[in-house]
Amino acid sequence: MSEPSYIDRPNRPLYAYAMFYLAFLYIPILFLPLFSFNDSTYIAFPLKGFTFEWYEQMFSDAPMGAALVNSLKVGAVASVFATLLGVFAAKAVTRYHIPGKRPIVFVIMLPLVVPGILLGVALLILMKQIGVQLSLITVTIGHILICVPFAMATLIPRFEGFDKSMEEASADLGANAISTFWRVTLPMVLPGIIASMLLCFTISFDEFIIAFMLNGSEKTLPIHIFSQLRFPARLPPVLALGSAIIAISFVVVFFSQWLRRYGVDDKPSLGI
Amino acid sequence: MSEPSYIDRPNRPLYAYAMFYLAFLYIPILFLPLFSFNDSTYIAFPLKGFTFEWYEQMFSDAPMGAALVNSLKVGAVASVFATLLGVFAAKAVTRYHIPGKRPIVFVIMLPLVVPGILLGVALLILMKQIGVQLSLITVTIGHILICVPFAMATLIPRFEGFDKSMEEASADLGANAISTFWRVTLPMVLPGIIASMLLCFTISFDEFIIAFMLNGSEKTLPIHIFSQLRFPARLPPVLALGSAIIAISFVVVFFSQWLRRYGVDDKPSLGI
Amino acid sequence: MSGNDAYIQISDISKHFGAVKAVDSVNFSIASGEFFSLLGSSGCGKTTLLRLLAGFEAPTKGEVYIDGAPMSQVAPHKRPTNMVFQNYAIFPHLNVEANLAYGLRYDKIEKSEMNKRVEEALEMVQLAGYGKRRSNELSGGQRQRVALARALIKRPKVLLLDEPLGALDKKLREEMQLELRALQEAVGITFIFVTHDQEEALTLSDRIAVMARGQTLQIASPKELYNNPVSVEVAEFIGQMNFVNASVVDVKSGKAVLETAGLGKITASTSKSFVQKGNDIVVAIRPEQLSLRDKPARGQHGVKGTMKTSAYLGDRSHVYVSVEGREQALAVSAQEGTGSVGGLDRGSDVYVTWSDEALILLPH
Amino acid sequence: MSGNDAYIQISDISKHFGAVKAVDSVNFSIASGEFFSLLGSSGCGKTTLLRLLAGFEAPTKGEVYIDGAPMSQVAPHKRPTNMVFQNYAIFPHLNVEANLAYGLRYDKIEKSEMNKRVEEALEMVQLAGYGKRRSNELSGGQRQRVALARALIKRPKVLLLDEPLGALDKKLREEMQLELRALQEAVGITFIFVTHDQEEALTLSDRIAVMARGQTLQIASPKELYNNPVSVEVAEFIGQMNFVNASVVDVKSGKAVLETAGLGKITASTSKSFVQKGNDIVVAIRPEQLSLRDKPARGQHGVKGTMKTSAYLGDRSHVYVSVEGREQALAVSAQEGTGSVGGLDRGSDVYVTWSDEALILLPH
Repeated sequence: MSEPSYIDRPNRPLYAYAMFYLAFLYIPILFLPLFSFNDSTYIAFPLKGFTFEWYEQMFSDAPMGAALVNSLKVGAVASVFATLLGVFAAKAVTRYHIPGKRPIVFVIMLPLVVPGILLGVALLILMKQIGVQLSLITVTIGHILICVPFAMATLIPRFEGFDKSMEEASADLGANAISTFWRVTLPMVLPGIIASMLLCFTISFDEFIIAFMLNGSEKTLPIHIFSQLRFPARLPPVLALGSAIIAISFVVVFFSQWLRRYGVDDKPSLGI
Repeated sequence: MSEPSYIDRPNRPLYAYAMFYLAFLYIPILFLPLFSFNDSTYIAFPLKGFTFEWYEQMFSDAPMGAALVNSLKVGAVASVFATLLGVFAAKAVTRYHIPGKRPIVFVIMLPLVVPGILLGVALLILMKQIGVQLSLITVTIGHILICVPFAMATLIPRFEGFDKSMEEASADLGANAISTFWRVTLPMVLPGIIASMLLCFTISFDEFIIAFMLNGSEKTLPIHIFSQLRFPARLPPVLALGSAIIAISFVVVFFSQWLRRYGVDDKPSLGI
Repeated sequence: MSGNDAYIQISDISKHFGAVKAVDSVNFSIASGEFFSLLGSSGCGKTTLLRLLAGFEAPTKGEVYIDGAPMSQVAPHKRPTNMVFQNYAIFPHLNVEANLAYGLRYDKIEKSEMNKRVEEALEMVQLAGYGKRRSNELSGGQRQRVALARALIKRPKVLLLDEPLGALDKKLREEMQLELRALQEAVGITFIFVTHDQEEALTLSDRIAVMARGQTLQIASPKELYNNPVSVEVAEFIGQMNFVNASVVDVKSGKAVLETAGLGKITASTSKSFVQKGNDIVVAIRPEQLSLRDKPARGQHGVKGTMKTSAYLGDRSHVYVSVEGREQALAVSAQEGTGSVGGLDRGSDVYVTWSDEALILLPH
Repeated sequence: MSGNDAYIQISDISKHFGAVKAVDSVNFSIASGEFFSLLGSSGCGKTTLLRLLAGFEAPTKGEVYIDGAPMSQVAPHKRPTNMVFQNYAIFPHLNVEANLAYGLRYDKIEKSEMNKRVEEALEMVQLAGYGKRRSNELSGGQRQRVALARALIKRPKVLLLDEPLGALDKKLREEMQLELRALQEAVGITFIFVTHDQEEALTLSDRIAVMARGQTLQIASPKELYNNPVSVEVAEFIGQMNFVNASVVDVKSGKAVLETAGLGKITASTSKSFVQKGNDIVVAIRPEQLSLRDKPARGQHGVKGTMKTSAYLGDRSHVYVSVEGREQALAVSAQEGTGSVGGLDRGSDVYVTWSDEALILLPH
C-alpha cells in the first residue's frame, strides 16, 4: 500500500554515491578480464590487441589444472563436512533449550576472529605433534575449521525462521522423530544447507594462508597462483584463470541468491 | 509458555556432539597459549616448564611492535571507511525504492567470492597503472574493498529491522530529514554500526594475502609473523603474541555480543 | 461540532502506485472538531488517504486543503497534523518523557514550558509517573497512550489515527474507545480515524466514510449508515444483515409489490428511484428486525421456516432459520429472557415475522 | 452428546516451567462428542493444557486418560488426538493434497483409499479443486480449512483446536464459527477448543472451562456461565457487567438486605452461603438488565443518575450513567428503536431501574 513515501524519495546524491561505490568495488576486479584478453605479456596500458592466447595457455597448463582439481576436491569435502557439522550445531543452538544460548553462539563465533596465520601455526603444531603428514587432507581439516562458523551463521537464521509447530504438527500426524526430520525439517532448511555449502566451498576455494602452511606436495589453486607471481611471463594465464573463476563465481552467487527466494525468508539478505 | 516441549527434549547424543564440536574448534587454538608458556624453544611434547620468557621477548621485539601498530592503524582506518560506505549503501538498499533491490545485493556480494589472491593481483595491477607507491595506504584500500561487503551484511539486517514508521513519526513531529537522521535513524542503528566496525577491524587485522601483495616497506602483523616462521627460534614469541591476540579478540567478541543485546533485534545471531 | 463545515477539504484526490489506484478520485469535507472515521477492509485505500493527509505520500492528482490552505507542497514536518501510528512508533532509544518532548524542540518552546507541557500531557493520558520508562517497559495500552500524548502535545489542528486500537485485546480496546472519545471531546480538535472494525467506527464517530477500492461508498453518520445503507456492499460491511433477492412487480403511490426468493410476495413503502416495475432489487433486513413465533402472526408479514442452529451470545442469541427458496438461512437476533425462542428446538418449525418499516430496499 | 460422560479425564494435572505453574492441579472430565472450550486470557494455562493433551508437554504431576487409557507414557504420534495449530502449521513445501495425505502414511492405508479420503476431506471443508495449491497460495480462511481437514482425515477420537480462528478477521471468523460447529455435529467427535474470546466460546461450546493462573475458575454451560458466574473474575471475563460493592445488612428467609455503594439500600433473594450478615459482597448486574427511564418507576428498584456518554452499536447502544457514590459509570444496554433513550441528551437526568431477579450476588 505505501510504496514510495515522502521519506523514501530517491535522490541524486544517492545515485552518484551508488556509481562511486560500484566503481570502487568493480574497477580493480575488471582489470583481470581486461588484461586477460590483451595481446601482450606486459600488464600495462595501452592495450595491444585482442587475443585468446592466455586462455589457451591456461587450458594446456597441466600444473594449473592439477591445482584446480585439488582446490575443487578440498572445497567439496570441506563444504560438505562443515555444513554437516553446522546443521547439527545450528539445530542444537536454536531448537533445544540449552542453558545459556548466548555463550554458545559466542564460543562458535570466536574462531572467526583468530587470524588465519595463527590458526595455520596452531594446526601445523597440532599435525606435527600427532604425526600427521601434511597433505590435502590437512588442508581440508583446516578449511573445515574456518568454514564451520560461516556455516553456522548461514544456518542459524534458517533454523530460527523455522516454525517449531511444523515439527509438532508432523508428530501430531503420526510421524516419529526421524520421520519428522526427513519429511519436514530437512526439506524446509534445504535452501539454507545449499547456501551454506556454496559459501563454504567459496571460502575454501579462496583461502590462501592456511592452505599454504598445511599443504604437502599438492598445491591448491591460490598457492599455485602465488608461486607463479614470481615469473612475470606466467602472469597473463593467471589473469585468464582469474577471469574464469570470477565468471564462475558470478554464476554460483546468482544461483545461491535465486535459492534464497525459495523457502522460509524472502527478504533480500547477504549470503553470510 | 511452552518452554521445553516433547520434540525439544535435550538428549545425550547432542551433548556428545557438542563436546566433539568444541574440541574440534578449540584444541588447535589452545595449542598457542599452551606452548607460549612452555620453557623450550622446541614446540613439542612433553612440556618442559612454565615461563614468561616468550612474552618478555615479545614486548622487547621492536619490529613486532611496529607491525602491530601498523595493523592497528590499517584496521582502524579500514573499519571506519568500510562501515561508512556500508551505512549509506545499506540505507539505500533497504530504504529507498531502487528498482530491482535483489540485483543490487547481488552486485555487492560478488566481491566476497573473488579469491583474495586474485583481488591482490588486480589491485597490484591497478596501483602500478595509476603509479601509486605500495604502502600501508594501498593495504588499507585493499582492506576497505574486502570489508565493505561484510559491513553491508552486518548493517542490512539492522536497517531492515528498523521500522520505517519511526522516521515518519519523527517527520510528523516536526523534524526535517537531517534532524531525523541524527535523532532517530543513527541512534537506532548505532549498535549495528559498532558491530560492523568491530567486524571490519577483525577482518583487516587478520588478513594476509592482500596485505602481503600490496604492502611496501612497512609490514602488518600477519606478514611479520609469516616472515618469522622461517626461523624456528623466533616461533615461541609468535605463539605468545598469538595468545595475546586471541585473548584480546575474546574480549572484543564478548563486547560485540553484548552490544547486540541492546537495540532492535534481540535474537542471538552471529556478528556477520 | 462547532466551527467550519469544510475545515478539511479533500478535493478530487487520487494516489496511484504503478497500476494500482490506492485512492481514486475521492472528494469530501470534514468539519472542524469532527470525529471522522475512514472505514474499510484492508487494501481499500483508507491508510493511503490518511498518509496523504499527513504528507507521507504525495497525491498523484488532486489537492488537500486544511483550513483553506493547499497542502501538496507542504512537507509533513510543517503540516498542522499529527499522527498516531498503527504500531505507535515510539522511539525505543528514548524514554517516555523524551518521546513526548521530541517534537516540542521544533516549536521553539522554553525548557520550563516544555517540562510543564510534558507533565500535563502525561496526566491527560493517565501516565503521570511513567516518564522515565522506555517503550519496552510499557504495556500495549500504555504505548497507545504515549503515542496519543506525543501527537497531542504538539497541539495539532488535526489528529490522524491509523488503527490505533488494532493491537489491543478486546476488553482493553473497548475501554480505550471510551477514553479516546472523551479525549476528543476534551481537546475539541478534529480526529480522523482509520479502522477496519465497523463496530469501533459506529461507536466513536460523528461521521464515517465507508471505503472500497480506493473510493468512498457512503459518507454518513453511524445511524444513517446502519439504517439506510446505500448499497449491498455497505450494508454487508456494517452490522449483520439478511439479503433477499427480489423483483419489482408493481409500484403504486409509494408502495412497491415485490416478488422475493424465499419470503414470498411482499409490499414495501419506498421512494427510491431504482425501484421500478420489472427491476431486480435486493431487500435487506437486520436480524434484530426479525421475530420468531411458533404460529403465524395476524396482520404481520411472515414466512415459515425450520430452525437450523443458534449461537448464544449472552445478552442475545442468533438463531438461523432455513426457509424454502433460499440457500442461506435467515439470521434472527433474539433477546435472551424474552422467551420467544425458549421452547424451540433445532429442526422445529418456526415463523419468522417482520414489519414493513424494517425492509431496506437496495439496488441489485 | 452421546456416550461416555468421562471420555477424557484430566486427573490432578500440573505442569511447571521452572517456578511458573502453567497448569496447577486441574481436574475435570469431558464427555465424548462434547464441544468443550478452554477460555482465558493469555498466560492462563489453556494452551499448555491443550499441549498436555496432545502430548507435546509432559505433565509435572497427574495423568490424562482418554477413553480410560493413561496417556503420559504415550508419544504424541501415537495418541488418538489431532491438533489444529494456531498458525495452522501447514507444511509450506507440500501442496494441499500432500499436506492432507501426510499423516495417512502412518495408518497403513492403501494408495487408492488414501486418495479417496483426501478427496472426501477436501470436499468436507469446501476446498475441492484446491489440492494442488501451496500454503502461500491460500487465504487465511482456506488455510484454516486445510489445517482442519489435515487433522480430521486422521479420524481422531479427539480434535484439539488452539485458537484456530484467532488469525481471521471478524466477518470471516463469525462464518467459520458456524461452519466449525456444523462440522463438529457432522463428525460427532470430541472437540477441545482453546480461545481467549469469550463471545466465541459462548457461541460454540457445550461447556466452557474458564481458566486463570493455571487453574479452572468455573466449568459450566455458556448459559450458566453468563447467568450464574461464581466469582467477580469470571463475571468480568464473560460479557459486560456492572459491579457494585455492597455489605449485607440482614438476611431473612432467603431475602438479603444490602447496603450498596451508589445504588442505595436494596433487597435480593439469595441462598448463597457467603451472603451473611456483616459480610462484604459484590452485586453484579448485566447492562441489558438495566433500563433507563425519565422518571422513577413505581414498584421497581431504581437510582437517579446523569447521562454521561453513549456508544452506538447499530442494533443497540451502550449508555453510561454516572451515579452518586460510584466512581465508574453504570453501563446500560438500550435497544435501538425502543425509544427509551430517544429523548435523552448528555448531561440530562435519568433513572436507572432493574428488577430483583437481575441481581447476581458474588463473594468479594
